[in-house]
Amino acid sequence: MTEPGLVVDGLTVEIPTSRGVVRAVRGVTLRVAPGEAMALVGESGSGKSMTCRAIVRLLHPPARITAGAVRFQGRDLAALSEPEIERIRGTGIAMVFQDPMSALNPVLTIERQVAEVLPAAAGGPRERRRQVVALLRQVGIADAERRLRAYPHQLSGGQRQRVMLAIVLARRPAVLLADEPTTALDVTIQAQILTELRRLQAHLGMALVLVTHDLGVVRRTVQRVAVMYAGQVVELAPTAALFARPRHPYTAGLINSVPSVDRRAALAPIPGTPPDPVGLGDGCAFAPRCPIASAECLRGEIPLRAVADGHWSRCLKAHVVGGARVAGTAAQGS
Amino acid sequence: MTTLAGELAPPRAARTRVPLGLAAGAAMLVALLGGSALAPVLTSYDPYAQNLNAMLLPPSAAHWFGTDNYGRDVFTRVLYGAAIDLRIAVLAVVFPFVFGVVAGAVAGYLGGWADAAVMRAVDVITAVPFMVLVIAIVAFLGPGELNILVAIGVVDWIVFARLVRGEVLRDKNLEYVTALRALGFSRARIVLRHLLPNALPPAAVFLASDIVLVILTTSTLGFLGLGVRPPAPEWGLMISEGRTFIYTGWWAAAMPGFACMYAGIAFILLGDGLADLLRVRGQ
Amino acid sequence: MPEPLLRVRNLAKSFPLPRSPVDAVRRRPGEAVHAVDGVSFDVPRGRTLGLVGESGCGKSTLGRCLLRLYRPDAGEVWFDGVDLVRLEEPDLRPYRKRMQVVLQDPYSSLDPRQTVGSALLEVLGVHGIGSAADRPERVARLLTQVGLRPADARKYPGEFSGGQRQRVSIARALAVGPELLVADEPVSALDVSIQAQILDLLLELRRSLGLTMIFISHDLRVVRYLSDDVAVMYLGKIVEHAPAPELFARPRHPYTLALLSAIPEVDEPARPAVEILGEPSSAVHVPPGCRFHPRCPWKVERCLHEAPRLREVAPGHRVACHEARA
Amino acid sequence: MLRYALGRIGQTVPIALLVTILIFLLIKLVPGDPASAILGDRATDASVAALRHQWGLDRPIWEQYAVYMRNLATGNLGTSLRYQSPVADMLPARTSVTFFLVVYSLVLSVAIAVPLALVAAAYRDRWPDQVIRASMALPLAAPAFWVGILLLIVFSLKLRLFPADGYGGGFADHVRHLFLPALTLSYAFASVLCRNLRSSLVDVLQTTYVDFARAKGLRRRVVLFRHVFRAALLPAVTLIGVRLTYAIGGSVVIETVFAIPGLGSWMVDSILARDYVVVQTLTLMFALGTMLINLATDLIYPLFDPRLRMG
Repeated sequence: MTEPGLVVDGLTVEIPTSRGVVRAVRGVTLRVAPGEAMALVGESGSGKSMTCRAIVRLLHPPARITAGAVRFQGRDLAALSEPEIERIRGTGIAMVFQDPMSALNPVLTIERQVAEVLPAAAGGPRERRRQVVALLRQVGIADAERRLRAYPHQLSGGQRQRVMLAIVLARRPAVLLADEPTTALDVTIQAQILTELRRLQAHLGMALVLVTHDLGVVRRTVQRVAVMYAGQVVELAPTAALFARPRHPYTAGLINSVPSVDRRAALAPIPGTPPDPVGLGDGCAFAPRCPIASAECLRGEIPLRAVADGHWSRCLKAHVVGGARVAGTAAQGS
Repeated sequence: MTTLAGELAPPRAARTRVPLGLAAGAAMLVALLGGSALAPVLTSYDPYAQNLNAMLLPPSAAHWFGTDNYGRDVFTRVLYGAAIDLRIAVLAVVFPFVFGVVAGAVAGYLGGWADAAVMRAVDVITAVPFMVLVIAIVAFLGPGELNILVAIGVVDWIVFARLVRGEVLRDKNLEYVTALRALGFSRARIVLRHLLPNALPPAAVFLASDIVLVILTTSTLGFLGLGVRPPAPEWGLMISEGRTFIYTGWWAAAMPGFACMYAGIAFILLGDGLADLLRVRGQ
Repeated sequence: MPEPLLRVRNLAKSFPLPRSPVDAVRRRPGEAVHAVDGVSFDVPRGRTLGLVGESGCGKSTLGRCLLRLYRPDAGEVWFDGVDLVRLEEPDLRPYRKRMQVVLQDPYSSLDPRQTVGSALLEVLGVHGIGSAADRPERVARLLTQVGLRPADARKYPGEFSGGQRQRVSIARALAVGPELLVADEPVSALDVSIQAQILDLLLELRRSLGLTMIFISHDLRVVRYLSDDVAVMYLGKIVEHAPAPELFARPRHPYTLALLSAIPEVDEPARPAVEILGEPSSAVHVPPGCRFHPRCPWKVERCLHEAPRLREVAPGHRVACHEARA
Repeated sequence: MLRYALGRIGQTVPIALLVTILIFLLIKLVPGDPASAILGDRATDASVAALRHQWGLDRPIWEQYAVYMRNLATGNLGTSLRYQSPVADMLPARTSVTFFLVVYSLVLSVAIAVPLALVAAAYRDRWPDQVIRASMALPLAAPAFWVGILLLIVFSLKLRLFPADGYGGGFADHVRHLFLPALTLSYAFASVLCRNLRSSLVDVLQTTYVDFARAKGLRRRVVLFRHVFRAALLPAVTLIGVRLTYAIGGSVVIETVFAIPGLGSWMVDSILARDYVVVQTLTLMFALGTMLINLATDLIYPLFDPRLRMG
């Protein structure tokens, strides 16, 4: 019996540049169960988007997979030929992208870009048009008929994201990789799209991998989280456990960097800047910015170890990391 | 003009301090100008003296590029010709570059009537094909080096005006210009100290490729008999004179063309090298 | 109550859309984007006003009208007792020293071909601050003040990260010693950890320099962290304005409630979710009556044809909504 | 869409008027008295006076312009001194030759540039890409007329594959006669078109919507032709318009090299014969052709790019 869901095992992606080889993804290992919603969270340069692109082999040259496997439906996607991976994309694993402005082809109508994923319908073009209208309505686009002849630039950001979801819906994929689908949207539209995404996931029984940098979105959307830093998964846990008791200093630092509307707790920003991706050596990449780092953190391979049920951390001092909302100094102002 | 050097050099060649293209282009030019200046020393032949018993001799050790229908050494004339064509080319681009950059900057930043005036002029001149207009002007003014300079000057500035106007229009909306206006900087200071320095590098890179166009134009005018008067060893004129003898002495017409191409490639390489050098540090 | 540093009355600014030649011939009046449509508020000295709203609500245009980067179509902007709307460029210069701006995009808010040091020196020179001798020392101090090293003066903007560039922009704004700092989405383009560093820097500078600040953002969490008072904008108008703790504890306008419930909070929010419908209306064809009514879950007949005025429902808490409970 | 077209045509009319003024003034550049310069060695006091009166040269300049425009309007394009016949009579035949040459060179350019651009974009940064890009950069340095002569030497004289000059009778003959001139005219255009098409293909290949098209599971061929190629054509279309006007300019020289009876060679002959009236009129014809091409490109562009369709 082949393993259900999607298994990423030791995935490594490298990009040769004039300054040397950038190891954008350094041995990522993840498992996504069917129907599960998990998040890949991290800042820019953490490798979260690159990991998704590697899974469906949409890396832009010169970036390429140099190690690891992606097991899905009993096959290693990393080893498939281009025609074989093409058959997996869309029906097996689908992907949607961040920037609604550029995710749809500006010179093709909405109808064309949705219809092109539908199998040739028995009833010919009229039947296919009816199917397109049904799909657009299902993802919450009002007056779908009028939108058919429209071009992407005539739609708002929110509507364009919905069109992308309609296209995903058409192929009924087993796994959807959503690369920051709501980052470019206003917060009210973002809420609508996230609700739509959850409804779509439940409706299709689809597994969802949500890539985002917004911890709030993670908290309200997924059951499990992988925190990424400098190309590695540094913490993997159920969402509630991660926010209740982060077991990696970077995760704790991230949580303490997000201002809250309810309480004006002081922020405890992580000092310094993310590391230079060229020539990332062994040892913990976060050490230079870590308040509890010591000599042993700088050498050798630091494994991802289980620290609780389903809760993994790539930190030698995982037990030491403090509670979630660090009390911090007295709250400013009133 | 995307880069030739960039195309020749492997994409991941480490950028040496002085870009490859710049060094190669400069070396080629120095060799040509040096050869042209030292021609009297380098060859014993006189570019103008006719030698009736040496007519149309094929390329040989004695005559590297052979001789023309008047028995003159083609290689010597090509060297002397370099001075003419390069002088015209460099002189001819000075006015278009300066006037075009200023007109483009003013049109780009001020907009309104200034932009309309400049752009209408550009539209009118663009309406007539470049070569046709230059040839017509020289035709009416009469042949000669000065008239070539005038003709090219009147027509060629529109390319720089359009380029700089585009750069200024794009930069004008960038946030750093908004910030400078908030800092109370005067319009003149913003244009002269910020917008122009950002628009000049691309204009300078284009200048190199524009010189190539001017070399071709000068030699074309020479070829059509509208350029420098015979017996001057101008490349276009030499090709034109050699053309009638392509049956018996193809080299007389062919060799000056190679020299013209050599100069063109030198300037293209210079332009690419300049582009690498002027690329903003850290970008 | 001391005289507020900034008093804005009925400020309006719209951008005419180009009329097609056919419309021009038929004299049909051109359309315009009504970015700011009658806005009034005060900003007491030393306090920070948070201006929050979604894209297209006019908050950036409002900020630029205050800095007189745009000339408003109507209204008054009283800065320390002088109406800046009446002044034209040469007379505005002295006020440029007293109010400054920090903008959003770290990659285009600095001149790429000018080193950081020469950029700061140029600002000091233009405003004749200090002498040629002591200016380099002032530049070093400015850089240190924003958390950079004096040696960074020789570098070009391309050699800095996004967060560091925002620090340079802040240093450039502080160079003239302003009283009012308008920060237009200063941290939106930054990663969370860098964002926190810049927010703390702004807090620190506000306290140490006694700055009055207008903080413009679409992110209520960031606005809450920095603001003393908050004004929520929708389609060119202020719909709710109150001291921050009051607004976040007892929000009254349906749009504010919707914004608060839509924010993905790290901690579980204790507020009822208010779902709003559809997409923001266009700022060109502004809906009649209350401009929020097409998306408002509480709308009644009156909302369709009578625009609500900002009225005080609690001390310092003003709301523009017929249905908002006192 | 109609509004957009009307707008564009509306903009072209004033430009056309300004062009006629520019070209009208050109003849004033002639040093000395234009009438005697035009009549040249045939000038006698009587004929000079007659010509001055015919053109109203003694009247104020704007009246002269009015005369000039009235002549244009009535189809009186002046008479060629060399052939002693109205310019208008010789125009149609000559124009069709130049038109044939320019279109022929456009076809060759596209035929050369498009496949090379596809290969260069497909093998981005690998050796085929570099060879194509380098070889496409070289021709820009070579003067067109010289390349024409080289082709003439090699393919006509040495290999006898193509006739050395003339236009020939009948379509097939035209194609054979004009192959070398069209090739000469097209290589510079092909190199610029190839480089621009390659870079726009490379840009489009990296856009999010191509990623999404592939993520939908579309076959590579469908992605390439329906999504990539169509979007990449946009910048190339505007380029075709701009480069066509350069090609027209080039025809002046190429027709002279290959002795082709088109507008270009006629213009050069008229210049050398100081037949100023013809030179002036031909310059106007070239300008007219260019403006029509620019207008056509502007009108075609929205067909490719719907974003412009709202006018």
